[in-house]
Amino acid sequence: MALVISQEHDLLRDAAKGFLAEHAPVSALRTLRDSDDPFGYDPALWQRMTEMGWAGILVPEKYGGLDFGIVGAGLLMEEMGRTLSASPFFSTAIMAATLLKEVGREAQKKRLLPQIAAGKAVVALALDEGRSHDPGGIKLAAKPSGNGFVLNGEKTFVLDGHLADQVIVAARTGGKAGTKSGLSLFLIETDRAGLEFRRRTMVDSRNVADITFAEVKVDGDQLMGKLDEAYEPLEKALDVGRACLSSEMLGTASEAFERTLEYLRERKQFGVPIGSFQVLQHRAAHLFSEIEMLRSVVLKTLLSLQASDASSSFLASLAKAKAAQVVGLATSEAIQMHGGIGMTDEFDIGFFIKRAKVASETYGDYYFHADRFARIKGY
Amino acid sequence: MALVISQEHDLLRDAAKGFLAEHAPVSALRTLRDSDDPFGYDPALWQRMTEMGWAGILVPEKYGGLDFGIVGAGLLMEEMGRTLSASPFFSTAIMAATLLKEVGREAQKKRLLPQIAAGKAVVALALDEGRSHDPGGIKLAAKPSGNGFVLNGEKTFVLDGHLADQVIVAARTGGKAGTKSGLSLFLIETDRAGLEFRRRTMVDSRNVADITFAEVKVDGDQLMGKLDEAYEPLEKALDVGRACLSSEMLGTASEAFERTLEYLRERKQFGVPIGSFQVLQHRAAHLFSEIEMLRSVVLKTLLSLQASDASSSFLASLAKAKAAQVVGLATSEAIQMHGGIGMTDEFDIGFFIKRAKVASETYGDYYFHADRFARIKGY
Amino acid sequence: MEHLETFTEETRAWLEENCPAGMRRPMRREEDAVWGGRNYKFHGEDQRLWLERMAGRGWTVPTWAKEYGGGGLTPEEAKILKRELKRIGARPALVSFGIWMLGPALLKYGSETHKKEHLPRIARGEIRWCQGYSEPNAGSDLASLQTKAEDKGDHFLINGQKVWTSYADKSDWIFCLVRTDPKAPKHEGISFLLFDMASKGVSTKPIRLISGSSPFCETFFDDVKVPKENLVGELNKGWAIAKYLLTHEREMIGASGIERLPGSDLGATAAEVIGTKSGTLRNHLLRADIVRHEMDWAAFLLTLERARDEAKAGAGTGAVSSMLKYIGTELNKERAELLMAINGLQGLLWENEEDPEPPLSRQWLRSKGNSIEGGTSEIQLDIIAKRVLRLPQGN
Amino acid sequence: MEHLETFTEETRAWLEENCPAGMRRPMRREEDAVWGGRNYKFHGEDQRLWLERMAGRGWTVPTWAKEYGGGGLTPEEAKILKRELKRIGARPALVSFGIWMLGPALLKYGSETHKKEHLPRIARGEIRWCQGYSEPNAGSDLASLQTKAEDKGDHFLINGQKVWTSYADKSDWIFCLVRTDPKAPKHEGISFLLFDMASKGVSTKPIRLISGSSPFCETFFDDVKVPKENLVGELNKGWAIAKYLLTHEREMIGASGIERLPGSDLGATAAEVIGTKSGTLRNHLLRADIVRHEMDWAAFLLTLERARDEAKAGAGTGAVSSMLKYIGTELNKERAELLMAINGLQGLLWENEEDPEPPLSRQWLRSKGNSIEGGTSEIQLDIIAKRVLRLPQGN
Repeated sequence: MALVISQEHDLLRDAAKGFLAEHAPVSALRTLRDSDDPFGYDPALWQRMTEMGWAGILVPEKYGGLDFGIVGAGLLMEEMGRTLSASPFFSTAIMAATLLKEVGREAQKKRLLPQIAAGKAVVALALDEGRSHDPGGIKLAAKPSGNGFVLNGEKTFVLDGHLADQVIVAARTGGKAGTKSGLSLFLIETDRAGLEFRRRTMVDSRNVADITFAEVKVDGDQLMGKLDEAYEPLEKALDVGRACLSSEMLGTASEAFERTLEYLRERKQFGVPIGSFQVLQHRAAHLFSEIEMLRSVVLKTLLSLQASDASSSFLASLAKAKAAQVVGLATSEAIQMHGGIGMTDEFDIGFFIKRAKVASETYGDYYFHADRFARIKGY
Repeated sequence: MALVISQEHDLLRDAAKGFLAEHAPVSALRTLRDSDDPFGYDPALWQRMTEMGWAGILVPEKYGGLDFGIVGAGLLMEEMGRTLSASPFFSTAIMAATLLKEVGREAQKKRLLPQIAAGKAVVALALDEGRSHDPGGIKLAAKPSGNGFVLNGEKTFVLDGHLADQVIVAARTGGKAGTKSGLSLFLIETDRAGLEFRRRTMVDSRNVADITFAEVKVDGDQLMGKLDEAYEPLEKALDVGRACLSSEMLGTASEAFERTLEYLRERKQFGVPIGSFQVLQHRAAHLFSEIEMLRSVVLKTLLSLQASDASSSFLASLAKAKAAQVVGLATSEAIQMHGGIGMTDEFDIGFFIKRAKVASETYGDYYFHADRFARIKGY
Repeated sequence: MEHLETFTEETRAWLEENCPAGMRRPMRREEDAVWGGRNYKFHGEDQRLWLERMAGRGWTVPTWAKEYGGGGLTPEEAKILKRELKRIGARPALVSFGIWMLGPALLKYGSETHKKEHLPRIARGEIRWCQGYSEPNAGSDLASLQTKAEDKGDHFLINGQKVWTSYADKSDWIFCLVRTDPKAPKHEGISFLLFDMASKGVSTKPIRLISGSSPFCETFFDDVKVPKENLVGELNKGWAIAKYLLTHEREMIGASGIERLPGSDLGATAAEVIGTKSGTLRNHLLRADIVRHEMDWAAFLLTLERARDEAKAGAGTGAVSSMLKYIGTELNKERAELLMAINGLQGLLWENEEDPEPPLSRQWLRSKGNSIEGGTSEIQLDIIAKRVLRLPQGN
Repeated sequence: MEHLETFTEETRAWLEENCPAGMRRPMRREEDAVWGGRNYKFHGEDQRLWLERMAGRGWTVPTWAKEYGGGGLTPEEAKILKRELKRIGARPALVSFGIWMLGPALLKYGSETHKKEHLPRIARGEIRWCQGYSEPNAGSDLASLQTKAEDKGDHFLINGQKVWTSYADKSDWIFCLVRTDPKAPKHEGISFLLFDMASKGVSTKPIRLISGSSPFCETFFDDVKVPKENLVGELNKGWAIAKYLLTHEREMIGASGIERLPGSDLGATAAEVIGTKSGTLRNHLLRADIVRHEMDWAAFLLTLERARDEAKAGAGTGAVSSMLKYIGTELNKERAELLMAINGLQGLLWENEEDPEPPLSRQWLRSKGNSIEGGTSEIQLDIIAKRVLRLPQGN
């Protein structure tokens, strides 16, 4: 498994780059934000992405998808990270598609995967319940009732939650909060009685919702996978998501860095381009090295997940932790090196630091993944 | 309590500076090292220091000392940190004198404090038993026997241990290893039967010894302070020692920095002084700021200990942790900025990084004190 | 000493009597700060009363002379007043660039007429001032400013543009650096002018920051007439005043960073939000970064204290302010990052109806400007290298 | 593919038969490395046998052509050989600057005569080479070298001094940069010469390092006569060869840092020395620094891997070597610091009779040179900024 991008993937990347530059540049996110859009993404744009096959990139061919694999999905995320393009791609085409593939019942797959591939359904994952990522700490209770279950509890910061057609809900059917066993997944339509959605406005102008479950009744066949045994497949799917987020953050870091380099070459102060100052040169060179390291890690992680390697989970944590460090540094340095103009909303660089921070926090921050990395390594 | 050095202390510092430049410059340490000296310090120099009153700087006047206080002792350590002067000043005039004052029996004080003040006795503290500092973890057992005790166990890295006339031994008379209660201190002559000393050569060319205790019998009146209650006075004395070591490290950092600045101004490369490179300027300016922060912390800690403030222990840990960071940075940058010549033994800067590392490790490294700082603060 | 004890008692009694209850609560919102000025609307009667009473005693500027609207207090008395105010948790009666910046400059460089005219109105919060320093394309190279003031006999004619003017849209007067000799070397043709923002030809445009707030403006001067007597100090010698003020500003930014962010003790904040186990924070890796930061923070506070004490003892240099500005702002940014880490996704909310304070995300974004405004960190390090460490100039 | 399988089997069988047991243990002491050369004393018969056998097959330099003493292997075969050697934990049969540095340079720039004369003797470990690059007062400004070579008809006359010559006191020949045109711009008057260290007028003086070891020398040339045919490449064009070698050296230093320090996994080392509780290291704060480092280390290893794979795929640039050298050496220093923290006072021993390995303190001190030798970290960052990022030159 050579650590290089294949030609096939290079083509995908080029196509994505061209498409996003034309249809979803950073200015599109600005427009979306300033128009107080109820969706937080542009449905027409999402349809165009779907026509490119992106919505079905992880969906098997027999369900109408491209089945292009995780490396391809990661590359798309990287390019979206460069243009900060908002869409349900991550929540639906990556997270929901992966979970459905892994643990969906055949009926669920048959019904929902073609819809996902066709860009006709937005499916959100309702996972965490507090301010930080903690898959083991789930408390939302699903109690057996008749041939189904009744759900009570709360979910927070659910990506694309307020506009989803369906939610995949991680619930506790056994064990205590804080333990890994006793978790189960349910697939639920968002118009079911007892569900209450509350949209929250996040710093990156994307969509999340807090969801309240009050006596929500679901049928037995809404269960995904085995009862009480959702933790492992959930972690697997989360690792795919973490790798893809890392790839997005790599794109964001690279783009912020390249914009900064351009500024360093052009902006003059004290009569010379500021990029000729040795201090800024060294900091840029250091940042370049960090981004290159992240690039190696992300590529390795995507390749490893695609090959279903045993080391994938340790790599996913490495990628997510390293991505948080690097994109944090890249976007902070971008603002500092741009000086005052970097602090203005009129200038685009602020969008990068905002999205970078949310992506860093999503599905585990630096500390979460550094801890997981060390635990996997036995210390 | 203003954070400034008083005039009286300024005079002391000036006197010390002059004395050490003349009698104990860095070259004296080199000579000592290269001559494979059995003591690891120069007894004649120690006599001269004694004549200046330094050996008795913490000894009360009624026992023949100057009773000049902890701030003065710290300033002397700072100056010794600049010249890397080796002597039993720290082990004997600071640690042993402080412990004797705090918990010595009147007979012990009467006998030993005047000897210390006169430079006639070297007294070592035998405390730790492993590779790291851990006052609570003491295992060396002192069991009651007749009207005294029998000691069995081992001590490691005892400062000035191999040449001491007396050792103050921290032993367990109750409680379990890892607990704070059940510790006691004994004052023991080093020629007592059952004691075995083994000199170890450390990277800074100072003296330490590992000591084995095999059925060492001591009388009841060799106990210092109260049985089982040594932990608290020991910590107090250690805090004095930690503050003084921090002050020494401040001196070492300052001197290494000043030598580096001199080199930056003089050394030319690519046709200009290397100190004109902005990268080195910024790193020097950052290091300057760090040293100034350490200077504030050390001064505050010494003043606070002198005033017996309740906040002294948190400050001592702050000082020791910060000193380790700063002197580590200062000496590493010194080598890097000196380039190849900094790596040669012929050049003096290597002595600074060696002593800095040992001082950083003595009586608790960065991690030990950062942890203690946070615990005192409640997290 | 007896006098100081009496002063303490009297101050305590007066404050007890006169500081309204509403003014004894921590400031949480932007409108809790009283900036004063011609068009200022108080947020509640307590604010008005408190300013009126404090200004009445000259205690908005306790150490200024009474003839300039001050309290005429000695440094010892002022220290006691400060302590007593802190003791009851009193809010400042007035926050003002006039007090922090222009006042000290006028006291040092202004004519008696200037002092009499402007200082009392600053002290009473009648005139709100802004600062016209930065210009577009100047950035860190402040002295390259281009706004010109032409000598027209009895007045100067001002044309040009300033940027990063704090609250220019809410201010009554501006103290402003202008170029009065375009042919002189860049530091030698600059003058320091005061003028009314209501003058014909002055316009402002707020700049929206990434944090969503707009504390700064672009300010435009189009044939603005300024009477000659509004010149402070000598013609073409304004750079000296500017430098004096910049040093002053650096110290203020370094020091004020301390109270800028919530959670005065990050460890305690983290312990509350995340929880502890056996006396240590549950998130061990985050704890490592918090303790490192908290130790630096403590060292910084002690360095501020030492700098003040040394200044009192007659030491103190302008370059120390560069160090304090550099450390203080870098630490403030780090602090914001750690607060974000402590608060997780909750800290990333852009709006938060449940909390009266501005969302943490905005404070975090705002903190990024700390190391840019008032001279970037890079400029501060340059200054330390050159003025304190005497390292040779590059080519 | 069938051929490679056969090759694997044969190689495995041959190694099993021919690699002495003593050569299958990890290297721990300096004398475990076989440097060869005229005066080399083997430390045990196993070393001699292993070199003889490997050199006999040309496998000390497996990809060099057979006529130059190499094994004539394809890259795929060489990779298999490497893997098989690693599999049995075999020590290198020969470590040599001739193999790592001079060899590649001669293959690229040497005449056929040079290759035939020198390469086979390098491959067999008969001649030990050292590198004459650095000079006193040159430091990072390598091209300012002053050692001069005067044209005396049939020979050059060399006068000058080199410094940081690795093992000059133990070497037989030197490859050396000399100034052949003192009037030309500094990069254009340099030539690349080979000569015998036994020549009249050559003397060496070991430099003692702060770690106590003396791997480098000062080397003096006093009227040394060098035959003209010992010039490699064109006269005055030696800088190109030097740059080629420097790039090569950077890659080597960056990559070799990996095996330089004990404790391939810091976390495991720490767990063993300090102990764990509920699966995490007992020293939580140290753990935070270890995991941060270990993640960077893993990222660095993956970047090395990617650089190699990209080079194979035909990408790869010289400037990447600067990045690898920079990161690799900085991380190696950090690793040494963490090893010291793990080992406490024990790591600070200068002598340790109980342990056959050199004390950790010396390895830590030695590591400080990593970011200086082979081009400082500052030089590497300059190179990245200029050659990769295309940032403008300063004045």
